[in-house]
Amino acid sequence: MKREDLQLLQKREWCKGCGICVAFCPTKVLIIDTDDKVTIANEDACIKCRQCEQRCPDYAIFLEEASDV
Amino acid sequence: MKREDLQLLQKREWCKGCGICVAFCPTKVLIIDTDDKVTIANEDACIKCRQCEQRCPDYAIFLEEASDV
Amino acid sequence: MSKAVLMQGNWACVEGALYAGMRFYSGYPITPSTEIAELSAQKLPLYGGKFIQMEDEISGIAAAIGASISGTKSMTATSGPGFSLKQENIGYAAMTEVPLVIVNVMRVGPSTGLPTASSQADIMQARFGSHGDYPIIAVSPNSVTETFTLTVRAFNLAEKYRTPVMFLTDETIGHAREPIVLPKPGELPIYDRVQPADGEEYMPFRVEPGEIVPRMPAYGRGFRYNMSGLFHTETGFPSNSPENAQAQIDRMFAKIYDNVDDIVTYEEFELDDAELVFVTYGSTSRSVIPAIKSLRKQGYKVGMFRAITLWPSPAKQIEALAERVKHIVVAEMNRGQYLQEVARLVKGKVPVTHIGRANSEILLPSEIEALAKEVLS
Amino acid sequence: MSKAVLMQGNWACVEGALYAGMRFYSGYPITPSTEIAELSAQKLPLYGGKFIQMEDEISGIAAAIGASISGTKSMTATSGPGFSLKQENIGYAAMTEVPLVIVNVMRVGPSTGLPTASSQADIMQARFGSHGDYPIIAVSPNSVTETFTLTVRAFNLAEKYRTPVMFLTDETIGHAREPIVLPKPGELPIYDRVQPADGEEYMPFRVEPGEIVPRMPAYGRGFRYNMSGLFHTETGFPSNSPENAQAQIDRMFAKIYDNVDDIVTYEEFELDDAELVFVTYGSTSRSVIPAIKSLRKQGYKVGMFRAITLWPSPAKQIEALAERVKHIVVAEMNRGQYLQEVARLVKGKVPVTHIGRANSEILLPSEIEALAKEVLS
Amino acid sequence: MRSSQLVEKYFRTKNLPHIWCPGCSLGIATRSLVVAIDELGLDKNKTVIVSGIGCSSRAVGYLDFNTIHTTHGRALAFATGVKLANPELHVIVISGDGDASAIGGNHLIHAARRNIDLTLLIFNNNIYGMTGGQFSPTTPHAALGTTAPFGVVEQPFDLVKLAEGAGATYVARGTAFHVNPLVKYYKNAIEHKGFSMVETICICPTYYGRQNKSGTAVQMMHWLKDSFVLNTAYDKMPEEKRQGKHVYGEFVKKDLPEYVEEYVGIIERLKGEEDA
Amino acid sequence: MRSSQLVEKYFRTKNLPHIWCPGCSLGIATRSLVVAIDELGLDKNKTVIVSGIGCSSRAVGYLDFNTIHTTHGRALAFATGVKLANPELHVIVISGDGDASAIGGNHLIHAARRNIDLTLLIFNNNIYGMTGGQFSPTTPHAALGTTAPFGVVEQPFDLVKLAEGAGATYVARGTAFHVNPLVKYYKNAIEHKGFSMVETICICPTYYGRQNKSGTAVQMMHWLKDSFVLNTAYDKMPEEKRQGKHVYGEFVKKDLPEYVEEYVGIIERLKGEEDA
Amino acid sequence: MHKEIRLTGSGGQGVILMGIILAEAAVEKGLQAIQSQSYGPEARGGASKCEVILSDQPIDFPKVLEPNILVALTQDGANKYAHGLGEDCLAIFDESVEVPENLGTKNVFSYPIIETARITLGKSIVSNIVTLGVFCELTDIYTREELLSAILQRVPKGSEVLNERAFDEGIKLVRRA
Amino acid sequence: MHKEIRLTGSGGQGVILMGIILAEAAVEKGLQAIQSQSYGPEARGGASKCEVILSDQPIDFPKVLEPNILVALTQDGANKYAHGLGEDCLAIFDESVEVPENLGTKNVFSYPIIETARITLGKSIVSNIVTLGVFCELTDIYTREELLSAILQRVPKGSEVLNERAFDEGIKLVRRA
Ligand SMILES: Cc1ncc(C[n+]2csc(CCOP(=O)(O)OP(=O)(O)O)c2C)c(N)n1
Ligand SMILES: Cc1ncc(C[n+]2csc(CCOP(=O)(O)OP(=O)(O)O)c2C)c(N)n1
Ligand code: SF4
Ligand code: SF4
Ligand code: SF4
Ligand code: SF4
Ligand code: SF4
Ligand code: SF4
Ligand SMILES: [Mg+2]
Ligand SMILES: [Mg+2]
Repeated sequence: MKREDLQLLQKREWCKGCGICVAFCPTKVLIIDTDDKVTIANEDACIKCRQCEQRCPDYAIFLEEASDV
Repeated sequence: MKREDLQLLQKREWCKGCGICVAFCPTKVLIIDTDDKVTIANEDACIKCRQCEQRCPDYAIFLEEASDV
Repeated sequence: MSKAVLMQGNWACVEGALYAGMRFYSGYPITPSTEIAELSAQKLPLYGGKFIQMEDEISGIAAAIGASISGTKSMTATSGPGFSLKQENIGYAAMTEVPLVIVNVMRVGPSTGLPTASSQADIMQARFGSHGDYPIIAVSPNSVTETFTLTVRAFNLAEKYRTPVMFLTDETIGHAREPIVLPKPGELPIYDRVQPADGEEYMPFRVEPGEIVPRMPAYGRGFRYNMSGLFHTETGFPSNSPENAQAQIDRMFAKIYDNVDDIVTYEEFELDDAELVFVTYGSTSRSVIPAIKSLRKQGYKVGMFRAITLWPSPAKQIEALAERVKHIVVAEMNRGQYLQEVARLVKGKVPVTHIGRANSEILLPSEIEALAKEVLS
Repeated sequence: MSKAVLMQGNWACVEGALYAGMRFYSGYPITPSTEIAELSAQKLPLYGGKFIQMEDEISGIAAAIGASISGTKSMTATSGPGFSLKQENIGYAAMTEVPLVIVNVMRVGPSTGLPTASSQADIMQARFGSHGDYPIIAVSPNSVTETFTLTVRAFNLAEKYRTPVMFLTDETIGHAREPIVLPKPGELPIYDRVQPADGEEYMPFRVEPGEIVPRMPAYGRGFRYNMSGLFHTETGFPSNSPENAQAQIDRMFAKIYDNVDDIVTYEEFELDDAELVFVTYGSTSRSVIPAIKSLRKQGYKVGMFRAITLWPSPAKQIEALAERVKHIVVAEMNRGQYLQEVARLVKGKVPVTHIGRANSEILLPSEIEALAKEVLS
Repeated sequence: MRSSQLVEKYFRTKNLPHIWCPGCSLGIATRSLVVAIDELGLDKNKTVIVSGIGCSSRAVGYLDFNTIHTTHGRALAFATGVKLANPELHVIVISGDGDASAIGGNHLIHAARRNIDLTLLIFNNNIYGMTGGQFSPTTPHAALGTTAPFGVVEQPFDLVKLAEGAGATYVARGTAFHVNPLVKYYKNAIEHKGFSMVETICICPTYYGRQNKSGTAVQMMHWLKDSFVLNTAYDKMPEEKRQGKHVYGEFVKKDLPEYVEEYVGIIERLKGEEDA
Repeated sequence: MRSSQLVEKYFRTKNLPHIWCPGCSLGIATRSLVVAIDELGLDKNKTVIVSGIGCSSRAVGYLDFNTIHTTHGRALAFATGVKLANPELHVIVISGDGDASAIGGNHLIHAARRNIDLTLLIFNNNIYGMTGGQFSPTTPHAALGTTAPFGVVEQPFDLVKLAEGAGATYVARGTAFHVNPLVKYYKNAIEHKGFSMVETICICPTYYGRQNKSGTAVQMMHWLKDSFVLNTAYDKMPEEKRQGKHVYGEFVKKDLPEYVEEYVGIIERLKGEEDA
Repeated sequence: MHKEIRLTGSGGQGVILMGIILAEAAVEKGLQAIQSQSYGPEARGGASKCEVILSDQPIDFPKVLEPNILVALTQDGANKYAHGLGEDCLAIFDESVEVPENLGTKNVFSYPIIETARITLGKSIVSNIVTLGVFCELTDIYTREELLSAILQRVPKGSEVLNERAFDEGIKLVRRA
Repeated sequence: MHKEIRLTGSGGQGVILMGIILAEAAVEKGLQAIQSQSYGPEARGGASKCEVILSDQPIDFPKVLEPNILVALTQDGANKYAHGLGEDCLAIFDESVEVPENLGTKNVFSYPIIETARITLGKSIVSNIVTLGVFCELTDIYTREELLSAILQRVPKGSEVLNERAFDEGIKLVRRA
């Protein structure tokens, strides 16, 4: 699967706002919003590295093929 | 304490006749008699090495200063 | 009829277990139960079954529970100190409703006690040894032959009621050798746990209509569910709901106590016109019977009620006895354990006396006879 | 009078233990008893005492027994699953007559059950959880203040009778915070084990004339003796003699059962003219008392008997009640455990009813009131 | 919003979100296991996950396999029965540091010694999380725990060395930060014939973190990132750079007869003798 | 006839002769301990010997010290309480291979980890003697035991490696044949500040010997003599000579903070703070 | 005097400490008190409950049967524990909480407690102390000094000023409304 | 027919096997039987006891109350277990054993059983089988063939000839006397 086909997705209800994905995103795509949950603030910068998905303890952010969405 | 002062002694009631002292006595001082207990057969040969005492599982043979006896 | 062979009680237990379908044994050696492990180690591989000596009694029962969960009839055996160590996981098996036979070849306690001598002093522990409220089944044989048949029955009860079953024997019976005629395959009924049908929608802790306990699939068949020692709902997942906890524990007690008539067995001896009845169980009955025979010869109206199922106790039968007889004597190899249960059931209707001890000397028929005469005079 | 301070039940237990002279604590954390370990860890070094967190509950009690043998007042605390694991060594402490306080902050079982909820369902386990026949003492407090004073008493009983004493509290009392006025040093009596005098000819398991239990020297004083969980003679060395075993176990039971009047304590409330009596203990009495107050206001003759010492049970008192009242209701947070003891003692003289459950919801005064009315109607 | 396909396939999503604290790394380790299982293509119906009691052990409730939530410390013993009774199953054990190495330490060393084909994953957060922050056998010397108010007096286990000393034939250590190697170790462990153990260094911001002033979950993850070094790299580091560093990597990989296979061999042999 | 002065001084002679079988080496190991104690000049009144259950554990009944015969496997845990409560005592634990490493394995690794000042002597006869010859965690692979009628399927522990992996600071192995080094190890172990373990390879002619056709006690002692080699010598041996050889010797000797001392340090520190 | 108080919120909000402070302040005044809490494994995230009973008489039953005062700082807490209230029950909610229907009492107050802590005071951790201010002002159980002194004995050294401010902000919330 | 038999000796003498063989031979004849033993930790060295009851009726009480036949191969065994004998009890001792006083029976036989095993047969391990020969000849419970066949089923393969010889030596001891 090509990286370009991947889309950054959220399962927002599950996010506990720990900030881990935000901290380790290499391109600063993510922020914690005022609801204490994650928000995709800068999608274009995403390099689809999946580090957010791999380290999200709550399965609240992930990447999947656009066609599957 | 000098080796010469040591005397080879038995606590014969405790001997179970296992033969360990006999087997490992370097100078073949000991034998198992018909009562299945150890007997000092050749005291003169004893070099007072204490190997019998050290390995007797039943504390039935030992060396001690003659004067203590 | 097949020929009788001389067999030790502990061996008959293993033979019975194999007959009932045991294919897994795990445990830790302890006198006087060790022969059960030793024969299991010898025999199980011949049946394609598995024996494992675990590092202690706790893991001995844990592995047996694991094997049973996966779909294999399992047993563990021990004696006093090991039985104490198994208590936590006995509670787990009760809570998760896992079929399992736990043998205790009783010896004299407390603690290391008299390890090579016989007693019946783990009776109350079998009922109350783990924390919390839980129901169990316990049976006790009085001969080598009954050790065989009752082991088969213990497995059947475990499977039918999804419950740990305690097999409470003792050094006297466990180490005695007696002739036994081994039943042929098919001669005794064998019960296997009810499994869901392939593809059935499965709810792991729901009882299907007309059934007694939730169905229990073997692993690998496609029914993936969760087991937990926490209170869980029908789904198998934990819940803190008081209503759920109440419903689940009520159901667990009901599956046993609503079926006492099926579960409870006992033996009556010379009871018809008995004025004095000995309530007893297991090996002690072998002291009581000759005493009764002798007393009867002398004209005393004495009989015996032998509980084969100790827990749940034969409450109905003992209550009925209390209406009928003039005196009850509980005879057992301890300081008065089953006595408590009997006294509770008798409710003061007739006097209840005790004869027992656990000092390594089994009760003599003459002592029992003497007590009977004293009581009756 | 000193000032009242707000204190949690589990903390009061530690404060009481320190007051009584505890200088050693070993255990393994488990909800809802963990605060006892935590406070012991904090406080003991300030008293020159030692706290150690062991690798499990088995070693938790083993280390405490070792410390006590060496001459130090010791305690361990746990809850259900840990209590099950401690059973083997509880038997050891009973057999070797080692003073020890074992706290069980009861939660809902069986198994992992409802770990954060309160119950009183380890009552029978406290009596029968280890294998073999052995006597123990068990006490149960119903308030933070009583947690303190009764812990002191538990230590005193342990020392006086050379026995493990079970301190059976529960999540309700253990986690509640209430005001308590801490007694000043000297205000409560403190009992230390009797030791042989220097140079005395010492027989480790012989009772000296006029004394209750064998003297027990601290280590290092020159009395070298052997302890064993095997049946042992007065010398401390093992023996298989049935006569010796009988004599020793008789003595161990006698030291407790001949002294029930000293050991047993209880509380009576509105008993004088009561027709219906609630027999209860520990936290459940806090549900019963308001019900009685309310019922009394409505003219019902109801009262409460609260066992503070659960084992040995206040048998004489309960038997006497059965002669006096018309109905007994056992109220407890389980499915009917103390009920068995009470029913046995009452011998059918009056009806005995039960109210209880262990599903995390404590009994409400209104439920108790309703039951009383039903029974009395 | 739906969750990821991976999660939907392997998790019991109706039990999610899980009850672990915000920033608790147990969720990361659990997901890593699922990735490993997915990449290995294990049959969910033939895979059994067994756990003890603890925050870590709660994982089984979320995983859609045959799962057993047992008693504290005993998971490996239960798992031994499952595996031996039914050798075709893949049996994986999830355990906390306390569960696996305090109360469960004996089962760990014996499963390792026996070389039985089980995979033990220890989620090591260096604390008893579930019961509220008591120190564990892996809490560092002098660190704080609720039962070590003056600092831990004991020495901690090195779980890798412990397993190795007991005879384990596959031993690795990963961290909840270094997810890719972690997944690799999980896969290698599951594929290994014999007893395998992977220690996963986790963070417990709630209890370990608060007591030891380790900062937020993010700060603790940074600590994992900065202080853990691959063993092969560590070996090449000059002494002065090793200060304060910990190692992760694969430490033991060896072949010894596997218990269940040996046992089945006996059954076959006896059958052969009988048939002969 | 009287027995030796050594025996009269340290043994409870009224309990002798002991009940061990003819040729059982437990008596040799027990005497070696007494020699070590004598040479160290320990005060009998300040010396405590704790054991579990087993043939080996019966030793305490014969030894004239403060002795505790505890429950199977738990001796180290009892001993931990004795030592910590009363640091001035010398606390020695005698345990069989089963007692120490089967049911008691967890207490072994934790006492080792904690580095508490106890001396553990494992009398390893590679069998459960007391209960009649079941295999133990140290029975060699493929050897026979009453519960291993087709040969032991498991791998055995190397107790030295186990203790080392758990963190023990003094670890040695001797044999019942090589008495002089054995006494030395016992002395070094007792003198060592911290947790020390000495494994003593013993023979059980009755159960191990008979089942495994190892011959008489004398033959088994010969086997000890011939197959055990001092580790330093072994290291210098060419590979082909190492075949079938086992090693004895001292394997670990290191310094780490000792538990009781550290704990007492905290008490002192707190007292200091209070006084200040 | 007999007051049954139920406090609910989420694990991290210090609801239990709030209960302890209320009980300690009462004991300090010579009242009887009992404080208890309930929690499950999910307490860390989920709803937590703390109960306090204050009385001038010995307190028998340790749990709240019918709260005279209810405090709910989270929706979860309100949903789970805001029931069985008496007609006159004083119910205090954080403004973020949607007051459950059929509450049983009309005596309902909502204040921006959490917001005050987070924004005005800059530390959401002091929400519980703000709540105590609200509590103090809405009830006549304690004087400001009594409750404040109990607070100051419980809060970490160095945070006294912040906590006193939080307490007073709570009082102000009521006065202002 | 009802016979209570008590066999005593030291741990290694195969006293228990002796009891098992007696019981198995009886079962083979269609009799009822029960065999039991008692042992302590000291059994390996100390006295061991094995009991067998044979009957043509079901056997209730499993232990010997009053032995009809007593065998004692060691002094220890004799001292410990040679009591409670009935008047007609057949008591068989090894010649090395000093027959205890006040035995209760006059029906006493002593033979050099152990010596026969050790010297005549060269294996002290077959003392028990020699004893069975004595037993067979002194009682009329079994024919030679019945007891021998039970023996041969129990002894290790390859030792049949030795054991048959031992058995016959036992028989001869009686006949010769
Ligand atoms: C027999 C028993 N003892 C103690 C407990 C209490 N308990 C539950 S989990 C736990 C320790 C948890 O620590 P760990 O295993 O490291 O898991 P974590 O919660 O840190 O993931 C303890 C002591 C228990 N449930 N059962
Ligand atoms: C809890 C418990 N389990 C089992 C036993 C039975 N038991 C006594 S000693 C022993 C093993 C003995 O082996 P080892 O420790 O090696 O000592 P040895 O007799 O060989 O010296 C066993 C299994 C027991 N006494 N207690
Ligand atoms: S995939 Fe990588 S770049 Fe994109 S948001 Fe996640 S961490 Fe950032
Ligand atoms: S890592 Fe997950 S839970 Fe944490 S902030 Fe990001 S999306 Fe939310
Ligand atoms: S001292 Fe040495 S030489 Fe003398 S008898 Fe003993 S072993 Fe033989
Ligand atoms: S070693 Fe001891 S017991 Fe063995 S034969 Fe020699 S003296 Fe006797
Ligand atoms: S307490 Fe620690 S380990 Fe447990 S869920 Fe919270 S952060 Fe994770
Ligand atoms: S059985 Fe083995 S270990 Fe036990 S006393 Fe006999 S020879 Fe020694
Ligand atoms: Mg942990
Ligand atoms: Mg051994």
